[in-house]
Formats: sequence, C-alpha cells, structure tokens
Amino acid sequence: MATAPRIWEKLETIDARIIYLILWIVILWPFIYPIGLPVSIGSYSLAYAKAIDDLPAGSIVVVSFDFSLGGLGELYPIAIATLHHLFTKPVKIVIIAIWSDGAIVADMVLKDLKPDQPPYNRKYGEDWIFLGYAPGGETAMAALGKDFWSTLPTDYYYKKHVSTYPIMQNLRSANDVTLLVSLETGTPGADEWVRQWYVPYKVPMIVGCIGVMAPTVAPYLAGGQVKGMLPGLRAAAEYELIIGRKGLGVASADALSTSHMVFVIFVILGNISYFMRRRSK
Amino acid sequence: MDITPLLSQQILKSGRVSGMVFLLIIAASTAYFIRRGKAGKVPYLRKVPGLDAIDEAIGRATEMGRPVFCSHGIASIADATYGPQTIAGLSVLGYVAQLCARYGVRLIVPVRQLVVYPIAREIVENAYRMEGKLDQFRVEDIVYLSGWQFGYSMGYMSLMRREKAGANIMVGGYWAESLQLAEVGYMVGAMQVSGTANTHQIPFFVVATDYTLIGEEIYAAGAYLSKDPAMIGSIVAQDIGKYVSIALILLGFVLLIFGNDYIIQMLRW
Amino acid sequence: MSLLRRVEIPIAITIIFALIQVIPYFVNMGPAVEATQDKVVRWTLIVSTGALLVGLTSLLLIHVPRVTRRRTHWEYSLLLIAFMFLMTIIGLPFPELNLGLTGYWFRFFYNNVLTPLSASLYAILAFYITSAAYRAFKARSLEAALLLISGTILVLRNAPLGTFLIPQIADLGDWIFNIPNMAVNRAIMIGGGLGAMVLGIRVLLGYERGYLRGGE
Amino acid sequence: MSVELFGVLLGVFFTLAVYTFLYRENPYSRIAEYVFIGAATGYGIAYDLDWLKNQWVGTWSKTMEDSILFVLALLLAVLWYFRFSKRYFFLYRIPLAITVGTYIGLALRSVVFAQVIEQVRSTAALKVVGIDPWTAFNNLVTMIIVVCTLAYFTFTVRQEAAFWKPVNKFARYAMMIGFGSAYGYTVLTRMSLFIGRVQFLLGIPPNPPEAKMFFPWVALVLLGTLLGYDYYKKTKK
Repeated sequence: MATAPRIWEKLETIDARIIYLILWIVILWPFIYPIGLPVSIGSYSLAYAKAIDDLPAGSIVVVSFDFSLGGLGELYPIAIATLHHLFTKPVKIVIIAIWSDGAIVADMVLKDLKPDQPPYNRKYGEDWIFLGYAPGGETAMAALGKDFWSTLPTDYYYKKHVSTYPIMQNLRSANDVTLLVSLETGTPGADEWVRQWYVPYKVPMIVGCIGVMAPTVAPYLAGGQVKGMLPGLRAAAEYELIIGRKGLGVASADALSTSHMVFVIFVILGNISYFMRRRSK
Repeated sequence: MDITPLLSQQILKSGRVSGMVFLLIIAASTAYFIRRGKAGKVPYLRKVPGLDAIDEAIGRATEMGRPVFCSHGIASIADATYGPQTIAGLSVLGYVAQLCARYGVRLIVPVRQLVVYPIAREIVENAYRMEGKLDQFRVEDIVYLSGWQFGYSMGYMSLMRREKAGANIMVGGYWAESLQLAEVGYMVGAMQVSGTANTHQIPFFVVATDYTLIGEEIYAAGAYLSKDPAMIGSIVAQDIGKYVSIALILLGFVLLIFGNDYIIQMLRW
Repeated sequence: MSLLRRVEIPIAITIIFALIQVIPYFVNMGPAVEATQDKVVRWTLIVSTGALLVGLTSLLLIHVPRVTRRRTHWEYSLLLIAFMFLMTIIGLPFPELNLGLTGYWFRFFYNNVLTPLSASLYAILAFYITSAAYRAFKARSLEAALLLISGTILVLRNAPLGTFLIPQIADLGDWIFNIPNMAVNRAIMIGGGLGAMVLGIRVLLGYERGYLRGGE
Repeated sequence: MSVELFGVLLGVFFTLAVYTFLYRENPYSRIAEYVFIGAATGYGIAYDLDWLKNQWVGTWSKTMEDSILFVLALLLAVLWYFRFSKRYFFLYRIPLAITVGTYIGLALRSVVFAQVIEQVRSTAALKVVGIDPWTAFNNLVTMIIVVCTLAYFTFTVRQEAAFWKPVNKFARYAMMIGFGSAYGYTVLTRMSLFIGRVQFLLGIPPNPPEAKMFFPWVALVLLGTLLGYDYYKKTKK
C-alpha cells in the first residue's frame, strides 16, 4: 500500500489555488442558482422585528444612517428590509444621517424603495421625511436630542424649513421619539447614541450593524438599552425571513452557508490527511 | 488615604488620579531598574522563543541566498494609541539590519507611513555603517509603498513573491493585512516571525506564521535584543506593572465578595 | 550648526513636547494651558505633513530612474507616476475649478479605481483565511487542537446552516467568544498597555533612541 | 460608451485583476498594484493639501499670532526634506522629535486609562455573590483567565515554583481557545466582504447593473490570457 499515503500527503500539501477556485465557485453559485438553504432565526433578530411590530400607531421612529459607502455590502439589505418593515406600519418615520456619506446612502435606499408609491403609498412630509446629514458626530446626537428643529432646520430633498411639514409638528426633542433605529459601522454609533439619547431621554433603540460590531453592541442588549440587533448579512437574512420579504440577505445567506461549510470541510479534510499520513509513517 | 483635599483645591483632576499614580509607579520603577542595570545588576530574563527565532530566520535566508523582509507595522509614529507599537517595531528593525549587514544578506523594508520612512532608512543605514558595510546599503530597498493600507499590503505581497523572500519579520501594529502578508510569506517559503499588540490580529499571526510575539512581548523586544543591561532593567518595570494589576484585581475581587468595593472606587479617582 | 547636530537636541525636544501632553492632563493648570495643549497637537499635525514631501520624493527616486533607464517593469512605474500626478492634480483644493475631493473627476477615480481595488484586496482575506486554516488548523498537540475546535465552533456558529443543523452551537459559540476570548484579550491588552507605557518612559528618559538613530 | 459605463468597466477590471494575484503574480495584478499605489499616493497628497487649506482657512488665519505659528509649522515641516541632504540631514530630526514627543505624550496618558486602569477595574468589579450562579461562574472564569494570562507573560522571574506550571498551562490553553474563536468569528466578515465583491461583479443592487455585462468577458480575457500563456510556456518546454 504505497499509494494510499501518497494521496494523503498530496492532500495535505494541496495547492492553495484549488482551495481558492472552490471558494469562488461556492460563493458565485448561489447567486446564479439560489439554493434556499435553511436559516435558523436568532433571538436578536426576533427582538429587532418585534420592536418594530410593537410600535403603537402614530408613534415617531427616527432612522439614522451612521455609515458610509464602505458599509453598504452588509448594511444595504438591512436598511432596505428595515425601512420596508417600517413603511408598512402606521408610524411616522424621520430619516437622518450622522455620517456625511450616510445621507448619500439613505438617498440610495429611499430611491430604491420609493415609499410614496405602491405598495407603501406613504406621503412625504406627513408620514415620513428625510432630513439629511447632521454634522458633528456625538455633539450632533446631543443637539438633536435637545432640539430637532434647530439642529436640522431644513429637509434634504426640498430644503424647506421643517416647520412647514406636518410630521415635524410633533417632533421637537428626543422625548417625542418612540424608537431609534441606528444603522452603523463604527464610531459614532451605538455607544454614542446610548450616551446621548438613552441615558438622558430613555429612548429605546434597535441597531443594524456590520458583523464585527456585534461584540461591542451586545453589552447594551444585555443591559436593555438596545432592544434588538441585526449584525451583518446573516442577520439580514433572518430578518428578511421574519418579515416575509426575501431579498439580498437571503440570497447572501446561501453563499454564507456554502462558504462556511467549505471552510469546515477543508479543516476536516486537512486533519484527516494529517492523521492518515502520520499513521502510515 | 484621602485625596479629597487635593481634588477640592483643584490641584489634581478627578477621575485621573488613579492613572497618574499608576504612571508614576511605572516611571519610577523604570528609572530605578535602568540605573540598577547600568550598575551591572542585570535581572534574569526568560527566553522569548519568538525573539530568538529572528537569528534563525535571518540565518536561514542567508543560506538560501534569499532576501530578508522586515516591517514595523502600518501605524504612524504620530498616533496616540498605536504609535508605540511602531517604535517597538523599529527597535527590532535596528537589530535585524545589523544582522543582515553582518551576514551580507539583502534586507528589504516595506514602509507604509511617510513619517516613519526617513527613520527606517536611517536605522538601516546606521546599522550598515556600524558593521562597516555602508557600501552594501541599498537605499532603494527601504521602500515606501503606499499610504493606503491595502495598497501597502498589495505592494508588500508582490514584493515578497517577486524577490522570493527567505525570511519575513513583522513586528508592530498590524490590521487586516496581517493575514495577507503572513499567507503570502508562507507561500513563498519564508520563515516568519511576527508580533503585534493588536489583540484582534494576534490569532492570524499565531495561525499563519512560525513564531508570534504576543502583546507586550513586542515592547520588550528592543531591550531583549539589544542585550543592553540598562534596557533589560526597564523590562522589570513591565513586570512590576503586572504585579500591581494582578494585586488590584485579586484584592478588588475578594473584597467585593465581602461587599466592599473600595478598590473599584479607588480606580475611579 | 554643530550644536544642532548633537542627538541631545532632538531628545530634549521629544521630552518637552511629551510633557506638554502629560502633565496638564493630570495636574490642574487652568483652561488656558489645556487650550494650548490641544493647539500643540493640531500644530504638530501640520509639522508632520512635511513627511509627505519625503515620501513623495522617495517614491519618485525609486520609479523615475526605473523609467528613464528602462529597467524591468519600467512601464508599470510609469503608470504609477501617471496615476499619482493625475490624482494629485484633480484633487487640488480648488473647488472653483471643479477640482478637489468633491470634484467630479476625483470622485470618478475614487469610486471606480480606488474603491474597487481597495475593497477587492480587503476581500482577498476570504481566501487567505481559508487556506491558512487548512494548513494550520491541525490537531498536532492539545493546544493546536483547542485552537482548531474553538475556531470551527465559531465558524459553524456563524453559518446560517450551522445553527440550523446544531442549534446548541449558537450558545456555545457565544460563550467561547464572550468569556475566554474576551478575558484573554483583556489580559493581553493590560500587558500591552504596560509595555507601551514603559516604552514611553524610556523615550522620556532618553534611552529609547531607535527612532533617532539606528540602535546605537 | 458613456463615461459612467467606462467607470463600471474599470471597476470590474480592477476587481478581477486583484484576484488574478491568487493564481500568481502577473501583469494584470502588477497593473492593479502600481495603479493602486500611484492613485492612493495622489489621493493622500490631495487629501493632506485639502486638510492644510482647511486648517488655514478655518483656524489659523484668524489671528496674527496663529498665522505666524502656522508658517512656523510649515517651515519646520520643510525640515523633513533635509533627510535627503548629506550635510544637514540631522535637521530632519527636529520635526521628528516634535511629532514623536507629542504622540508619546498622548499615548502615555491615554494608554494608562483605556488599556490598564479600565481593564483592571472591570475585572476587579466582577461579582460572584448575589447574582445567578451561571454569571458568577463566568465571572470567576474570566477573572482567573485574566490573572493567569497576565502572570504567564512575566519576563524577569524564574518560573520554578510548583504553581507556575499549571498557571502557564492554563493560560496557554485559554489563549488558544480565545485565538481560535476570534479567528473563526472573523471568517464571517471576510466572507461577507467577498460576497460584497461578487454582488458587485454580478451587478446586484445597489451596485451598477451594467457590471454583470462586463464580468464574464473581462474574466474570460484575464483568465484566458494567463492560463493560455502558462500552457504555451509549459508545452514549449
């Protein structure tokens, strides 16, 4: 049996390029031919959806885009799904950005969703409004908490004073806000919102963030300041399944499953070949 | 001890006293042990395999006739949090350059920060001068690659592939490029010694390189390699800091079991 | 000039500028001193921009001779120089001329050249993280086995299919990540902080001169 | 072809050119590398000039005193350039010393709190009584790991006493578990990043849909020429 050990030896010193090729295939494949691999739904995602479902009619929700173009890969599906969910509820939605690029991103998402058209038919200025970018990071959060009108005096699309819009009549400070949704990639983000909005005004919030941020947001979930969290693409898929609107997240979930499984298979293969080779020695 | 009078007279700043005391302890013990070292009382120093491996890596590259790569991370020296890691990496570079000059092996230093570039160059040039081999010093081997993180890593990776690196020594602040460099270094068959204090990158170095300096080991590296008694003395201060930390943790933890949070309050001073 | 040549001068400057940042941070010296402190930081930033010249020059010193002497890969060096000047010129801070960071062409090259290059390179880690694991996640010893097992658990925990197949892995994975991983990180962080402090003190005492002259 | 469309083509080309590096170093990856380094350096220069201008307009031009300070800073900045002078190279150490001094100072005061005091305090504040047993257990484990790992790194003590062996072993095991989990955890974000690039290549929104038009053709050309060339060289031998 001189051949068997050679197979293991070959497998152990496999050309890395074969691994790369297989990864390319398993990630491209699900986007061309979706598989629909099962996704288990975590408690954070359920809590996130519940926070929106539980909103009483007419309550004011502030959605803040706290990320730049670089975060789109993971946050775009979350943003689309969250706004879709909100636009189907009888609540008032105020969209802002704490990052300068956040306004550009928010504009992209809104252009994609078109809330004033079916199936949403929500009226701009009455049901929702987009106020644009508030410069100053954490200082801007504090200022918004105190006084919305003076911090963001005009809206993004028409540059008209906020006092001319019916939706803004009931929104003067963070005290009027029922829920804050922060979509974020880093600082300023959850830490700062908790400091500026939760501590003084007790505004509950939910967070959509990139995967690496999850450990920094998790303590606030335990502490109750954050009601729900969607970290990364995987959570986006879970959320899309909860609200019943399959999108980019679900499509990516297949690719995530296949790539992770290939990772595990490679590790197992590597160990089998290692032990077989050692045994044959 | 009561520090309220000092605070109320506004001599010290509330919330910063604990840090000041800690810093003073470290400063005093560093100064004390440096003097002791100078006086010839060199403390015992345990072996750090990663640092001893540097000699081996350079030796092996020499035998293979391949160049040595040595980098000091991507943090700027002008950075309040990560700057010290770069200084630590530069101390290692000084040692590596000296050995390379001695063995007559080519040394390539990829640089990401403009501020660091002239320093890296002077360190290497000086090492060659001290070995009396200034004629072998090649300025174009201290390469400023790119200020962009991934421009730097791409250039670094290509350079390793093109020049067939025999050794790759990376000590300093590294981010996502850590694994890119380590993986390509492995593929070209370089012996690799790595080290960083960025906790999120240590796992990648541990997995992908031959030896890894973990956290504080990189700060001790310069002193360890220099074999200068005064510098080795200063490492004792690092240990004293650890004893103080361990004592505070244990004491605070035990007192808290009995409902006393004195230590925790003290650390808020 | 011969006085300036001495290495004591830069060491003294280092110490003075470091103490400006340290002492008023702990000892109350009034708002005026604190304002000065902040100003010094911003002023230092301006001083350090000069390194730009050095980097630029050294880049040109490498690539211009390569082009003029037609060394290997000189065509690429030409490409590099061309793109460097292109980005510099369209990025000059004169918005009136439609130049600068918000100008059309600067945005164009930023979005279509720099962003794809940078994002793709970042994403190349997906491949390296797999090949490195294939190579090193092997149960050679107990320690290596622990690394392998906890790594695999976390991978399964994060795969949508993984938690579907083994639901308990979510809690287990979270526990490993939040307890042992966090504790280890904390210890390394404390040690690293102490190391950085000692290094800083060595600089203040004038012992750490690596940055001023190579390891003498 | 419109300019925007050409931009998408550039994006697709550079994305794929980077990935040809996985196969081997080649002319496409070299183009990507040199263009990236050139463009990124240009970007850096433009960015810094813009920053300098904003500093001058926004802050330093307001008073005479500040203006003088600004000019002085610029003069000192020029001293960096003496690095290239054989006779006066030592002058560059002055701006260097200013930079290092300021940031070592900043580091000293921030590191002691963020990395030492904060971490020590939150470890000492872990409770084991008066809370549920599971949390108490976790807190105890955390504290022990922190202490043992700290002790493990001691440099200047002969670790001969009997207790060192178990402490060091425990610390090493804990570290390996921690490193493994951090490694495994990161797989998700790295895969997500690459999935993002695949979505770009396939023109999935929010990316420009035209990308999927270019993707197969560019991929074919790059791969075809590379593999073709290597095959040709192999057969010629």
